[in-house]
Amino acid sequence: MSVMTYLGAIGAAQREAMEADERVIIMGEDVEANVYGTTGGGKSRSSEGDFLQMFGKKRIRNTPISEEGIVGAAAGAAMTGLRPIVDLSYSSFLYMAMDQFVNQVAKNRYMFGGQASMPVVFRSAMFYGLNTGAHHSDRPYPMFMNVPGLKIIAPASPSDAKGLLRAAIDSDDPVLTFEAVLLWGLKEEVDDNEYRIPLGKARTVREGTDVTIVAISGSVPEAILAAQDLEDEGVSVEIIDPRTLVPLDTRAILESTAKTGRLVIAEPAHRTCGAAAEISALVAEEIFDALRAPIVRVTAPDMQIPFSPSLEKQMYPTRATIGDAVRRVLDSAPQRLAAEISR
Amino acid sequence: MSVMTYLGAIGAAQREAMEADERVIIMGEDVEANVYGTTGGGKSRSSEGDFLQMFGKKRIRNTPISEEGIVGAAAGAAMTGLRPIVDLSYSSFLYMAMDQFVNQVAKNRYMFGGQASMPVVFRSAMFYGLNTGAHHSDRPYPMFMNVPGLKIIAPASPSDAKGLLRAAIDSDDPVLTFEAVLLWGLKEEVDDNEYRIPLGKARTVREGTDVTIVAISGSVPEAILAAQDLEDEGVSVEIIDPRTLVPLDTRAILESTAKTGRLVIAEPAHRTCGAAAEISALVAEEIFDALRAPIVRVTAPDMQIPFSPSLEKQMYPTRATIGDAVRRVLDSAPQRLAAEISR
Amino acid sequence: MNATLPIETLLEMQRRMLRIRRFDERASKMVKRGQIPGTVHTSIGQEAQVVGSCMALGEQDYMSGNHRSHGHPIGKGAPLGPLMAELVGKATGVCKGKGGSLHLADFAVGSLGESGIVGSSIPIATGAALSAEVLGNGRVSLAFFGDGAANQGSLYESMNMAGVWKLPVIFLCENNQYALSTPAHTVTSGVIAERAAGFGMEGVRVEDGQSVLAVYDAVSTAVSRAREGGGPTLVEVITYRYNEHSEGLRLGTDYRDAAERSTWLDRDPIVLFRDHLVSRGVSADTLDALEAEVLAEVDLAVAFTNDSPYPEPSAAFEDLYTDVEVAA
Amino acid sequence: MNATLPIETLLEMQRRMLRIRRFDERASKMVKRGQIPGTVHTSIGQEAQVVGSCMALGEQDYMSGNHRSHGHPIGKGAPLGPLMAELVGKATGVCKGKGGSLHLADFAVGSLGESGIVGSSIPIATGAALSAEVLGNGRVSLAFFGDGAANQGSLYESMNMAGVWKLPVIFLCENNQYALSTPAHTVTSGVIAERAAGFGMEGVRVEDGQSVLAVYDAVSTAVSRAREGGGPTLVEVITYRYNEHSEGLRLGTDYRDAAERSTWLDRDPIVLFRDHLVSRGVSADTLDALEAEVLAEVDLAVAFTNDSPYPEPSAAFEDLYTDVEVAA
Ligand SMILES: Cc1ncc(C[n+]2csc(CCOP(=O)(O)OP(=O)(O)O)c2C)c(N)n1
Ligand SMILES: Cc1ncc(C[n+]2csc(CCOP(=O)(O)OP(=O)(O)O)c2C)c(N)n1
Ligand SMILES: [Mg+2]
Ligand SMILES: [Mg+2]
Repeated sequence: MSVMTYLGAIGAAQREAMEADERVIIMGEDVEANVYGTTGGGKSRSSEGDFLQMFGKKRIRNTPISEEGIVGAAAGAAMTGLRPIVDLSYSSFLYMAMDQFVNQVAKNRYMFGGQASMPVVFRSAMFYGLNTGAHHSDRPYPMFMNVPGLKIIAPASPSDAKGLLRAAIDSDDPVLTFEAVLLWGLKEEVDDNEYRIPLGKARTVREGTDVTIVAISGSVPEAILAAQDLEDEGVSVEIIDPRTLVPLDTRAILESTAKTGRLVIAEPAHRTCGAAAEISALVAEEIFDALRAPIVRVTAPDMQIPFSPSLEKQMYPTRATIGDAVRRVLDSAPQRLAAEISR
Repeated sequence: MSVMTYLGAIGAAQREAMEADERVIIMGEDVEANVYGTTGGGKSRSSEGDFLQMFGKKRIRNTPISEEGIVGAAAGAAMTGLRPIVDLSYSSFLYMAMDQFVNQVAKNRYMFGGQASMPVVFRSAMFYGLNTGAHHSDRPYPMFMNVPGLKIIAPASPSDAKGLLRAAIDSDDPVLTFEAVLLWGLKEEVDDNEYRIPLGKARTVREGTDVTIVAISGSVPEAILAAQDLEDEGVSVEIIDPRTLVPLDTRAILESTAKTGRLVIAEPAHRTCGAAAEISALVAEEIFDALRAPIVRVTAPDMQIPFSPSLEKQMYPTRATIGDAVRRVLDSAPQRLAAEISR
Repeated sequence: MNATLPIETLLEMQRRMLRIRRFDERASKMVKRGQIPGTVHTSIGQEAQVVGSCMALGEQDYMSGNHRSHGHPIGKGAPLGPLMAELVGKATGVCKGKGGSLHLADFAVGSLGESGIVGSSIPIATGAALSAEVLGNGRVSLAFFGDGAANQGSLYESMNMAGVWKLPVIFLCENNQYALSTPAHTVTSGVIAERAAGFGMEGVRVEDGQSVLAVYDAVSTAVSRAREGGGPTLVEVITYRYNEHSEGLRLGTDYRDAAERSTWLDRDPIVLFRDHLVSRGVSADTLDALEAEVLAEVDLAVAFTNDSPYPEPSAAFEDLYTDVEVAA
Repeated sequence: MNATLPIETLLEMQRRMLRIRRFDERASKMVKRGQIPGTVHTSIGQEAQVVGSCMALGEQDYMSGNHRSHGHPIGKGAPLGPLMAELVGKATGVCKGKGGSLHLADFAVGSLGESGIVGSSIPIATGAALSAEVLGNGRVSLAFFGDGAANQGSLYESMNMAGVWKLPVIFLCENNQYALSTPAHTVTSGVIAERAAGFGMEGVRVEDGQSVLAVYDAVSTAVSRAREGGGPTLVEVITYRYNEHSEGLRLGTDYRDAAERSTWLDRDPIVLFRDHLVSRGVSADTLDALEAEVLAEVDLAVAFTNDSPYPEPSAAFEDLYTDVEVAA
């Protein structure tokens, strides 16, 4: 075990995978210079542990700024014997390659009746909450959840980042990772040995009995803080971090919610058709009668992201807004009549 | 009034708008030759009523196959005095221009503090259910619902197609239309005069008291058939067609559901993070206690679309699957205990 | 270069051109009779361009294609039965009935997939060349696309990547002079082949795209360059489709005139090459037998198709992921 | 051509170059002091390329830009106060604090928006040219983008459209020889300006991009061509950025060497042009006064910014749609 940052854990998973399998290559803009800190020895960008020196130019490859071309090329390479990891830097740049993601990466195996396999990982970071304005702040994972054929992970801790990324690289299906920049600095003890966290298994971040919070990506630390506040108020909160968004561990979510009877879902994506909507719908379908209160979503509003610090800070779920949502579901009278409610 | 097909109604709305406002232009692949039947006198493709002859090459413009370029150019033109209608033919081609949709069309007005306005309409047709395979069959409107700044319509009848498209062209904000090819042949009496159907107003397709079906696009005719079947069984079904997906007429959905206490949502999109998920989540949040049964979604599964007729026909909501969903919500015991349900 | 080709190779060229012609003629009929769901896009008239390209590749080499899709795997040597079964949606189809005409792929002959999305499969072929380069397996890759697709940005991103990394890939533009109803010159600025130079690569325009040998020569040169580490080539081939854009499509507005079409019919690639073969001493009997052989192959493919079952409905829920089940 | 320019115009060029330099120097400091949130990308070193381009445009002409964003609106004549206020996120910012450095736009001077997404705003400028052509208003449009952006497909789709429709647009590539840490030649195949030919349009490479007049001449020629219906031009200008890709960014790995940088520092565009002005008879006093004037403008812009309020939180919920309210 050693203390690693989230970013360091990603670098470690990449290094291990590169060492273990020659077919693994890393391609992306500025990966040679280790600009984002995941292709060198941690975030240090020193030449010690530098991937370019360790693995050479064939396997560590700066690409032109051509997202559509890069994503398609990685897909073609994956179909013919490589296992590329594509660093797309910011999640906001994924749209440039949307056709390749949807029409090639996600569909080829299926359309070709299983002839193709597509072992490729697309990494990107959601740069929200850092006053970069609307172009860089997107959290577009819900769009990709609507595309069958992709697997999607969104680790919220260094250990998960390392174990899930390793499992993603092992996967014979395409995996998209969404990493929140707000998590980059998180530190914890991480196993120095190789390990995988299986895709599709949620993590119970903390156990509780009164209410379940399902929290995603950068909302996990906020949910933890909210749960601590609520504990002081005598409320016992269970937090589930799905970690993998596709395939989703619905069982873990349903079991926890069935136990507590109350569900709050927190995520940084826009509200409409977000992951929270999906989880809410799943729960309302599957264990409706176990619910003792309305399900509440705490999300970004259906608004683009403003630049000014005085504006942006209100856009994402926080300790306070998550806490308030929990207080609301606890207050709600469980059995009011329909007539009372409808306006 | 005269009898019009869905496609004819779209052609009529386009012709009226072109005649009313010189700033309206139509651009897209093969619009000059009226390949899809909306830039001529109905579906006839005769030279009578041919748009190219009526409006000339400056305003009816064949484009290269360059979706990203076209969408961006239309956006730039809309910001500087034109009101383009862009014919993108199939909805599956929108991904090519995803960056332009998300990062330019949807964001510019906001990012620039209201300096831009973006009066542009992007039309496309969802070619599902016609054995064209995975590349042509997409119904990607849920992705776009996750993008604040876009308006989205999905008319399900000729009258709605004409009135909504006209309102879309009038809008100073960008509007995407999703037209199901399965609806192209629908015929009904349509007002020959100019009229608009305001964006954001649902249509009550039929009134009923036992259960609400919210049906979208090509699922509307199926829901109507299912409701007729159910009527024979003594079940009174109310059908709401939102028509506009953004902004969504949540009031109409909530009122109907509060009245009936039961909700089934039918749509042809993939299940995860679809419009049905959003509507389910909204209802579970807002009028949870008015619900007398779990909300049920009838959608396409999270699977790409296979080509073979023996495979594709099971992929979308039908009269039968919608009917079954209604029967299920009517059967469901309203107050089972949590313990019974959780596994 | 082609002077050195053995007669068997020349006959194989004619065989594959005939296969494409007869296969597509049959498919066209089957669409009109409702035996093939949806539509198909034939390569009738473009056989020389397809076969000249494919024959310049080795068996291990890769290829990606587009909506005008049957010719490519046939040209690369795929057996006809599973292709025809795929068009009809049978379980024995090369993609188990999941792909259909637009999405043929036969990995056994290096066919990595046709594509219904114009321009979308060009980066795929580029990626196959990338893996060939990294793995050092000596393979070459070729992307087929139309004149219409030549205005998609994906092509130029791919050309630049291939150029800078010297990838063994050939960008093969099938310039049949129209994209659906749109004449190429009305939507294309400049000359497609000349776009190569700005991307630091060779570009060549084969004016006589109805000559299978002319195409073969141009693509062979490109393949040699690619295999020797000389990087990519853009090859533009001028050709013509005889049929409508897709079978059954009827456009009200004429966009091609009859005279133009008949000029091209007069230069039929299969007739031209038959004449050439005769001039090279191949007997009419041999050539007639070849024609009969191919017709029989197509009949057999149709019989195979007719004898095959449709896939079980549950098959729709297979082959998306390698290890995740999706509920119906 | 520039021989005929009045001295006032030349002085205005120097004024705008100085504005960019001083504005960006100040912005850089403010980032380091935490007074500007996030980061900024300066145009320091590239002033000649920016101003030479902008001054060749008329006031009514359009322009779109990229992440290296301040120079473009300043070059086009936008007042500094609202730009600086925007960088800080104040309510008086040119975008009401919603855009920030990456998304400056000042429609009053034809600035249709900078862009944080590389390559994304090129089609926007092309569309502005389309509207100019349809409306017949005689305007011209110019898209600024970097050498890195020159590998995005959006550029070639735009060039082709502009070429075939003869749109009045200039594609202005600011080739500062690096995209972030990546040397242009390692990811670019061929020569950017030479890519124009294949798209049927003029391409020109301004080797001396540190000379404001050289840039002005090249762009003026392109503007005249555009205005006369001669269609688009691709102009590639060779230049250099003095600072790091963005302020505050520290890369561990050296990707530019000190010698290279100092060669470029020796050809500073503002110093060069000052010398030129002196040679044209402008007195040192006049030039000193100009420098002082600009410094005062920047001070004023900062004071304006400091005196301005931050936007109310509710402002985040305005300006998305023209007629739909969105809940918080
Ligand atoms: C991205 C995309 N845009 C548009 C279409 C519709 N479409 C299908 S084929 C075609 C014309 C293609 O022309 P070309 O590339 O020249 O190929 P050809 O059909 O002539 O062989 C068009 C516009 C599509 N399938 N995909
Ligand atoms: C689509 C996209 N990909 C990647 C980035 C990240 N990025 C921002 S600036 C930049 C380099 C741009 O280089 P260039 O176009 O030469 O402009 P310069 O910074 O040199 O002025 C990169 C890679 C981005 N913003 N958008
Ligand atoms: Mg063509
Ligand atoms: Mg640069």
